[in-house]
Amino acid sequence: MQLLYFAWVRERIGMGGEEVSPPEAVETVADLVAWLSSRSDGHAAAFAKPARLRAAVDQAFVPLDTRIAGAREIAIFPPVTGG
Amino acid sequence: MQLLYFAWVRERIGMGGEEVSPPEAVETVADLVAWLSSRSDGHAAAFAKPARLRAAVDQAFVPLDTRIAGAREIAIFPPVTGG
Amino acid sequence: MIRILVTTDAIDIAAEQVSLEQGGAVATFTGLVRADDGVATLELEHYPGATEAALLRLAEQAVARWSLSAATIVHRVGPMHPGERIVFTGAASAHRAAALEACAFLIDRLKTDAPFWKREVVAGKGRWVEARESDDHAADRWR
Amino acid sequence: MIRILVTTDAIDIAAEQVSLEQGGAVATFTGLVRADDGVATLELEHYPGATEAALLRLAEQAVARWSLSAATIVHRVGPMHPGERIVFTGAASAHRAAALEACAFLIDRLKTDAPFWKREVVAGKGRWVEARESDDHAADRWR
Repeated sequence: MQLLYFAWVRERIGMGGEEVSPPEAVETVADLVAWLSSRSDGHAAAFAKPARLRAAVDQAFVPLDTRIAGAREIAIFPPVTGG
Repeated sequence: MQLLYFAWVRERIGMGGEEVSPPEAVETVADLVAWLSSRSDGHAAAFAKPARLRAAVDQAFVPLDTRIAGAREIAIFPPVTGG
Repeated sequence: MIRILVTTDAIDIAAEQVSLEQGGAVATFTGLVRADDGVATLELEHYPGATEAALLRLAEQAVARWSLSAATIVHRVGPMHPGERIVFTGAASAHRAAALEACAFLIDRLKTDAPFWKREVVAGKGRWVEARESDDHAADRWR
Repeated sequence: MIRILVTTDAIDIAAEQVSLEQGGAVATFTGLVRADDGVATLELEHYPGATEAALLRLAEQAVARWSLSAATIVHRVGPMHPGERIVFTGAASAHRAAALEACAFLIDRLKTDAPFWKREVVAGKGRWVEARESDDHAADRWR
């Protein structure tokens, strides 16, 4: 699945996105975030406080306990600050 | 005192205003309207339904029972419809 | 900054907007002449002097109540046609809620507190527009 | 008519206003970059595709809820400077209450429902703007 990162999540990880294939045990967005944290120091820094993260699955905002089976694009980012 | 008429009050009376000197018994705007009604058929038509009239004394909106002693300019008109 | 204008000219929205752009948030309202029931011409009569004073009082109240950085009221008078701008109100503030509320206040209260009268010309015949009770209710919510 | 635009160009208020002038009442909101705390540059990042979809959904909700004749949302992205326009929302309707409410709805909900992120540059150092709880409350009143 395609991952996208925005704002300080993107900055800390050091890239705008990546293609990943998480194991079956990774069932929700929260699971995904925990699993990604071990990939690099940047991932660990970006995902240290999951309460500060928001996510979109296939471009729709979702809570972090949303299941990710079948998702093609998952975006992880801080709370939005537009307008 | 100077009287001013607007909208259909002006049209029915046939003029935009006039200078009058009402007798002392004319104490309020309502008294003034009643006293003016006898001046012409146009005045009578304009002032036939006092509930449909509004007034300003020296350019401030006031209820019709407002006393007019000392007023320099009194305007009589329908409810406003701007905006 | 308060700006009050009663004019027979067309209302220049772009210029009014730019003059309001002080602070972080600008809210505006524009009323257009509608072509309801075949209205061909709308004529706006007003009470010169008293009109400007009433509009200034409204703008001053809004500036004080919402700590605005700018407030503008422009009202056209004389004859105009469907689609033309009849009124513009604008409020600028540091934050959006103040600008939005103040802009609504200005147009709601203008409807009941400023001496303007509308006359519609339909099929060559003029008729004075009746005041609406709903306008009194809209104005009352700010009291 | 719904118009959604996410752009790196300056926002042309006069053109947006004219395209909204359908029906009797037009309400608009414009957000400007503030120079709070010495901000020299504001950078707006967004989620291409998802942003436009989110704004379109908001505009469609507003049109349905208030029977609007037109709704517009324009949001600038990329680097910009104090005083420049960052966002514009507009609503047009037959009556003013609908236009005013819908315009407030659009900007309140845009703040929480559209994927934009602000980064301020102060004295050469960048910092991401924190989301505000007050924005969540403002958005909640429309739910």
